Amino acid sequence: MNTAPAVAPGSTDANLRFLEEVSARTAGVSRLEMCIQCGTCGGSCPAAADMDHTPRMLFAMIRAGMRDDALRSNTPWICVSCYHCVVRCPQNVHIADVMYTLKSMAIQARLYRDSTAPDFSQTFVDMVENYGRSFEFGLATRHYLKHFPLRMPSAASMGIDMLSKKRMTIKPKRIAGMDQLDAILSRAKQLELTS
Amino acid sequence: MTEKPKFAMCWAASCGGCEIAVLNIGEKILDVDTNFDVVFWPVAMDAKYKDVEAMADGSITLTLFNGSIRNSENEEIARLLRRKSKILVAFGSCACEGCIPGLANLSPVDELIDTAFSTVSTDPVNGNRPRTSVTVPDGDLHLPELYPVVRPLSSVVSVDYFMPGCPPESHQIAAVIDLVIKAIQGEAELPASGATIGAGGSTVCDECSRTRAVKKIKAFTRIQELEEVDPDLCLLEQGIPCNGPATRSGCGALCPSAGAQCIGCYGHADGVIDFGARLMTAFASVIDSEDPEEIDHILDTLPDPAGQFYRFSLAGSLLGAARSAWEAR
Amino acid sequence: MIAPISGGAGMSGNGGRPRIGVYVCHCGSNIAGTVDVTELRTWVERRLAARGVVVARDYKFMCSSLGQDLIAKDIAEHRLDRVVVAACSPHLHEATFRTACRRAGLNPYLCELASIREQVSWVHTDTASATEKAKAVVSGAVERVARNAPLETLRVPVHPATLVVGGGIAGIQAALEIAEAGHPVYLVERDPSIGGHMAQFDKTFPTLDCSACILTPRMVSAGSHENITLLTWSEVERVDGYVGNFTATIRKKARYVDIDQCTGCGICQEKCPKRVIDNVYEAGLGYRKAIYTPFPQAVPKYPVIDQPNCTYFIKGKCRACEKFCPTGAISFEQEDEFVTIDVGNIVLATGYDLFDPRRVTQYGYGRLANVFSSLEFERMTNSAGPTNGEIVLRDGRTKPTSVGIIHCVGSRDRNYNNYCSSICCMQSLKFAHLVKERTGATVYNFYIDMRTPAKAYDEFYQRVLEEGTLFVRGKVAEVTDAARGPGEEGKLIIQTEDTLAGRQRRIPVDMVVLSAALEPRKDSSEVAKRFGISCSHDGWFIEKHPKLDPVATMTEGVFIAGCATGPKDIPATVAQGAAAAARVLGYIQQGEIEMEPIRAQVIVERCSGCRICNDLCPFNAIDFIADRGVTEINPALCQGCGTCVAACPAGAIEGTGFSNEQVVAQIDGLLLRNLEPTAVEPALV
Amino acid sequence: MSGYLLYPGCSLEVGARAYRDSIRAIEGPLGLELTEIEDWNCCGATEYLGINLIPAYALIGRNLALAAGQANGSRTLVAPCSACYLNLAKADYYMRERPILGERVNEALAAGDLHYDPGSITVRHLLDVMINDIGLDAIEERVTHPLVGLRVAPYLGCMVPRPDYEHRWSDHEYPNELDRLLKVLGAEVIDFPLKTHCCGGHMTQIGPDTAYELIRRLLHAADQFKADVIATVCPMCQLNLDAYQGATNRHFGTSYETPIVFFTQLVGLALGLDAEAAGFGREMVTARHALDRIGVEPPSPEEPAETGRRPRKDPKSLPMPTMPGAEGDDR
Amino acid sequence: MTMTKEPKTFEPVIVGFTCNWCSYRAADLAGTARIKYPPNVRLIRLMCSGRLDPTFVLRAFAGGADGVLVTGCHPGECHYLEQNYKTLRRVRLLQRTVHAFDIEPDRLRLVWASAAEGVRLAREIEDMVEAVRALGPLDWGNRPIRQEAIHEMTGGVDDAPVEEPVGVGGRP
Repeated sequence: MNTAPAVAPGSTDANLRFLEEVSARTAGVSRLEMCIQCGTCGGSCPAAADMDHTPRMLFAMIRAGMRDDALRSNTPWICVSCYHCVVRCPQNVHIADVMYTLKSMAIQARLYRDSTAPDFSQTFVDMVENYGRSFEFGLATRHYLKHFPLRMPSAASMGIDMLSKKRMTIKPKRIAGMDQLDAILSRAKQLELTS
Repeated sequence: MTEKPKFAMCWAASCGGCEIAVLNIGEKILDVDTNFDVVFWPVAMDAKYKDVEAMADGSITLTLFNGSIRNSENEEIARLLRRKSKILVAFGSCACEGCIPGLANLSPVDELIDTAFSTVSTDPVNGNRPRTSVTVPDGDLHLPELYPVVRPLSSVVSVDYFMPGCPPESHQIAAVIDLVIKAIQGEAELPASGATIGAGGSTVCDECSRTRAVKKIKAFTRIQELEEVDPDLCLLEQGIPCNGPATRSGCGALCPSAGAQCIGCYGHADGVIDFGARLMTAFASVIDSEDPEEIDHILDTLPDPAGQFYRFSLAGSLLGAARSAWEAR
Repeated sequence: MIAPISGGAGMSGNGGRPRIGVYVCHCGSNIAGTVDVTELRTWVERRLAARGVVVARDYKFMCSSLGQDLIAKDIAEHRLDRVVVAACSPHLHEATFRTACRRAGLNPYLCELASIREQVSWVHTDTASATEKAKAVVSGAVERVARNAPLETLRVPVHPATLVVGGGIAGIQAALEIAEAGHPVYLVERDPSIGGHMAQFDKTFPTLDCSACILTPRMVSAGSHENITLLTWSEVERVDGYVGNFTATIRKKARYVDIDQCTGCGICQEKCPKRVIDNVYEAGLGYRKAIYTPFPQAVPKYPVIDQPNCTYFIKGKCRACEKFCPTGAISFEQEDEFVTIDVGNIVLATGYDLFDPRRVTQYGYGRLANVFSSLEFERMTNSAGPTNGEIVLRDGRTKPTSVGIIHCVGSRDRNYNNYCSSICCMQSLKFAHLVKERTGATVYNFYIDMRTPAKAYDEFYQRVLEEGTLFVRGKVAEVTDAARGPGEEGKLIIQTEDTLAGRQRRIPVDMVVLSAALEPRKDSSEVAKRFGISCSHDGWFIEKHPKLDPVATMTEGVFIAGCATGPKDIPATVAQGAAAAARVLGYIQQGEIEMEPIRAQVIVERCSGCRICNDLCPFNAIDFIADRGVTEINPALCQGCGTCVAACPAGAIEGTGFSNEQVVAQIDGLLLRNLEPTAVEPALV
Repeated sequence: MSGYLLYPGCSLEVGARAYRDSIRAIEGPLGLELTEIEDWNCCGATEYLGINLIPAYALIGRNLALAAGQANGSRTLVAPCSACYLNLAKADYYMRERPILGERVNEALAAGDLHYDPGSITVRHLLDVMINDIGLDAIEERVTHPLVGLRVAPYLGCMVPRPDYEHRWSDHEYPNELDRLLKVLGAEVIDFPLKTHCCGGHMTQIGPDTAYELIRRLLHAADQFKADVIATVCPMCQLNLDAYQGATNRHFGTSYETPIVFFTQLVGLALGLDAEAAGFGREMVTARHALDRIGVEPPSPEEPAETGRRPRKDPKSLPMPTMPGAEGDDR
Repeated sequence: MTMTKEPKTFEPVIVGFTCNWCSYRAADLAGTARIKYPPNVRLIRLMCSGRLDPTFVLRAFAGGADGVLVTGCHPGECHYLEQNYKTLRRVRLLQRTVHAFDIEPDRLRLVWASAAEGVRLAREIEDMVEAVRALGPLDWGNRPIRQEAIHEMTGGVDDAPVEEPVGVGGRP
């Protein structure tokens, strides 16, 4: 984590710009600027052990305008969306949604380091955009083949077990209104959330 | 015998009710005749404007002027009579504050003309518009010009006394005439110029016999929509928008005692600048809610605030007329 | 008073106009730097002469003695009957200039301030526009002052007795100060004994002296003082009247003990068979009987019967206390009593409630046995408490080997209370010290920020550091008994981010103490309404001025002290008790109280008795006189807000100091309608 | 019959058929009428939000718009899947909290001739409906085969009680709704300390080691309390704890064997359905032993349910803080 | 600016009514904190927003104001306990009434500002000035208003000889 901040240190307004950008691109009112660095989020997080920065540190970095470091962090990808931090945060910061924002920004900026998570999300989204429904079988196989080839055997046996219990199907189900959904999504992709 | 003081009465934009009210004073009308020399009173006798023009300035002792100023003729005669009269009385609600004709001030004059001349109910003449002059074989004919807004008498000439009411109560008229006669004979003092005469100093509630308690209102209701109206209880407390609290006393609370809400024809009380303002604040005060949304719901039950608060006083109010009316020039 | 422009005090010459002097202050460069004061002055001369301005001056510092003399001189030389000073905010110097006018023989209320500093020069930059606005502001003030009426300040006598509500240390302090000065005090306390929260503590920080040892003497002298009437187990039901002349109705709850007979021997408490969890004094950590005095040093010493829990009242038999009482003091027939008292002033010292830590479910209070609230812990450490001062787990015997103390529980948290409870840091440090001292256990303090700003507080923090307490900077995320592995079995695990180490930690301990927030009393808003004062949105009583008048309220004669106004430590609380007493004594000394003559009054002949205004006054100053069918306003109750003035449909209520004429004229002045019609500058409209 | 709109969500189609089947099976007996939204699409789970905001919300928005358009007299949309429940509720809430988001989403929906007015649909979870609309008393009346002797760990996971935009749940950390329902079914409900902790979510896919640890914590705690079965309200939780229990055991060398079932399956059994009708048999970790237990004769009703905590009778012990309404506060 | 002969852009004139205890103090605070806001607003101090007589508002409009800003303590924080609720009701009713006179309700605003909210007040003023600027002039000022009103308004500019005021700058 020694990359220089995205902007010269001290140029406050530039630092703020990153904070503002993250806020603006977060659904709802992020309240990110209200963070008092108390650590409730980092303390609550069930997966904190595997994060390179606790959410709290991440927010400090965002304030400091350390754009690249923040977007390169694996924290948002490890967030399991359990919302413990969200309901406990004494400042009501929309932490989980900020994580989503950081993910999408990291993808745009191609700054994530491990592609497993982004790929999974992307694969999932592809399925949805193709069929309008998620498709576990396709998703699992495609994803595991690419990222956990070694775990394939155990995954496969589990998959077979699932299939036998009719908890997985090998052919996806497509919704009728696919064209409509297409139209909506492609229009949506042209839209930006501005404050 | 010495020359009697001269009396004049004239109507401008008004319904004529005031004239009837004067005649309603009964045999008191004879006192007018005995004590005054009636020089001008279009309703009662034949007289021409030029006769009045011929009189010396200030030669008319008492002029009762009713009606508001709606057109150029109204203004012309108002100025003429002002010049010729010692005491000019704005007689009745129209002259005092515009009255019902004043409600026209909520619409631009063109709309009024359209309504009058080009709706199905009327036969279109001359391209639907009355013109101020038209040439006929034997010369030009003239019509007075219609003004964009109705104005009370006092906005074109200075007025000595105001006598409110639509129309003024006959007993009040009688009293005023008595007073003037006494004053002429030096037996009484006339009130200070600009005063309101022939009315009380408080408001209608003062003369209203209905019982009143602390008011808390959740909704206003039109009287005709009520199952039954309590005959003894204050109408406002029953949710009926009664203008009594803000309306000058003098009528003897005629309407409330007849079971109808006061509509405010006697205008505002002494020291009040805008009648509607007093009613608004009064109604707002008795609304029983502190929640913006609920307040709005309650106010929705007053569908026509301007009509409610300014039925008689619109032309004489601070705003005088709607913006669209003012700008229609 | 309606002051027609030609009326007012001793007006002469100038064509029936008033004779107004206008004084433009430069305030050094504060005003002159932005407003062209010369242009302003000459404009006033030129354009406002017709409005009665006979003198206009500008001067460097109007508030200086020279500036004030200038006004005085003009009042004499130019026979001024009105003065306008265009300077700073009236809240700053209105008094100054009005006094100057009084000295010069002009009624002070004929002097107006036009704020061209706070509202013009300091908030605008462009000289041209600022100067134009200043002209309008002065013009408004000139029109207003022309209609000002000479007013006399109101005076009401002060009843020498004082009502103090709340028998905690703040109330005791206030009561003693006033009583010592030789004036009667009624001290009303809701509980059976005075003493309040302080009586529950063992040690007080940072000096660690014994709470009981310093409090008990005060309680005793309050209980025995000839000038103090103690009304415990009592509550104020209603309050009427106004500053100097309040009447309070007080409910004395039935004690079921005849205090004339009772000697406070305590036999009844020994004999009573009913054991009850004491949720008040023992904070739920200990037991008492159904007939009890909260604690041995209680003042007064008489017990009360806890009616809902008394076997006799429930089952209709028992009467053990009655049987054993040597003086026959028990009387089950007793009923609530009402007493009415007259007082001149009131001090509200109603204290605080402790935040209920159950609300922070992730800390497990109430679910996990060995999680304790701060008040429970105070009782536990108290040598007179349920464990005789021993620090043990909920089983009542095991000493903890490790204790976690959590700060800011329910404070600095928008999910509960947004504010800092200001005592928790010190309290928690005290706890840490006591645990170390008495058990030698490992102690962790979990904090967001350490706030130890008062005298000898930070030194105490240093001391606790030296004692080896481990400080972890992080707001604790959760306390759980769900062990993840052998190391955690049977422990309480405190999970938090150590924000300074930048990693999540799980720290197993035996005992957790929650430093709970201080909250307003549950009923604070009703109490506020009863005494006619206001509460902030979170429920603390609002001071008249948070800095300059911290113990007064907007209601004259009602004062507030201690935690009722916000979280406080003992020194601050005592100081406020004393301060409130000083304010009360000031009033009593004066014998009568001066009040701003800004009041509403009814012009009876115009009042129609419509009763529109009757429900508008929160101070009950408006009375309907049924037999005369008119409404009247009690000038002493009236606080001068003017709501009824604005509401009267007949225009029959006038507001002295802020009459319709004054305000309307000021509006016209601001809009420059007062200039000769020809002179109305077109750009304006 | 009280009618609701139903958003089943993708998992109920396949992965969580047990959930769907049991819901459909108890629907009638409980007097519920769940009308499925026609041609609903995936809610995006926790994935789409991290890719592209507006499309993610538009995706959810389509479902809300369809629901609003589908008039069956009900404006209440029931979602049995936690992620779906949260996404639908969240979209509806944020479209209100941040109007600009609402505008954007509707701009997108317009491309499909759809529109959604935030607030016009009420999104609720099945459990909430069962507790607050049907009511525990009504359910109790219908219990024919009480689950006496079955020790159940009530497990809600994260996304039902949190963030809880509309404050529908008794608590974010320790909600008592599921406990109260299961008690009514006659089961022994353990005070499960991790009842709202995380099952690992999508980490089983993208960071299995992280996920295994979270799964282990839950299984460990359930084991500590000797739970016969964990009752869940969420397909994802069920899948992770059930399908990855083996992997977790392999990863840590543990040997947990706790069946993971949907709470509706237990309701089914209590209402007298046979195991298959209640959707049993699809779980990876068999529930046979658990089922056997209910087969046996029930103990006398007086005997209080053993909650797995040591009773404190010691006279020297200090009283616990009284928990208002902790005991039997059935609304 | 408001009174220069040919204004470049339209500069609205707004009359503001403030409560002595909070909003007026907020204005003072804005001053002491040197927070800048447009000079279009001219403030009048009342003891309480409850003193606001609808007449004042109508008079301001009739007298040439393009907008009227009414400010008071936040609900529940009124120094006279609850009077600001009465203001709320009056203003709501006024907005409806003036609408019938073609005055846009947004020309009459009610804003809560505590004594601590200098910045907030300044921003509210800024916001309203812009809103009213966008609405354009109201232009009631030079419309004939009834004689006695004008008489009362100007206190009757009489023909009595005007005493030439003494004007001295600097030191006396």
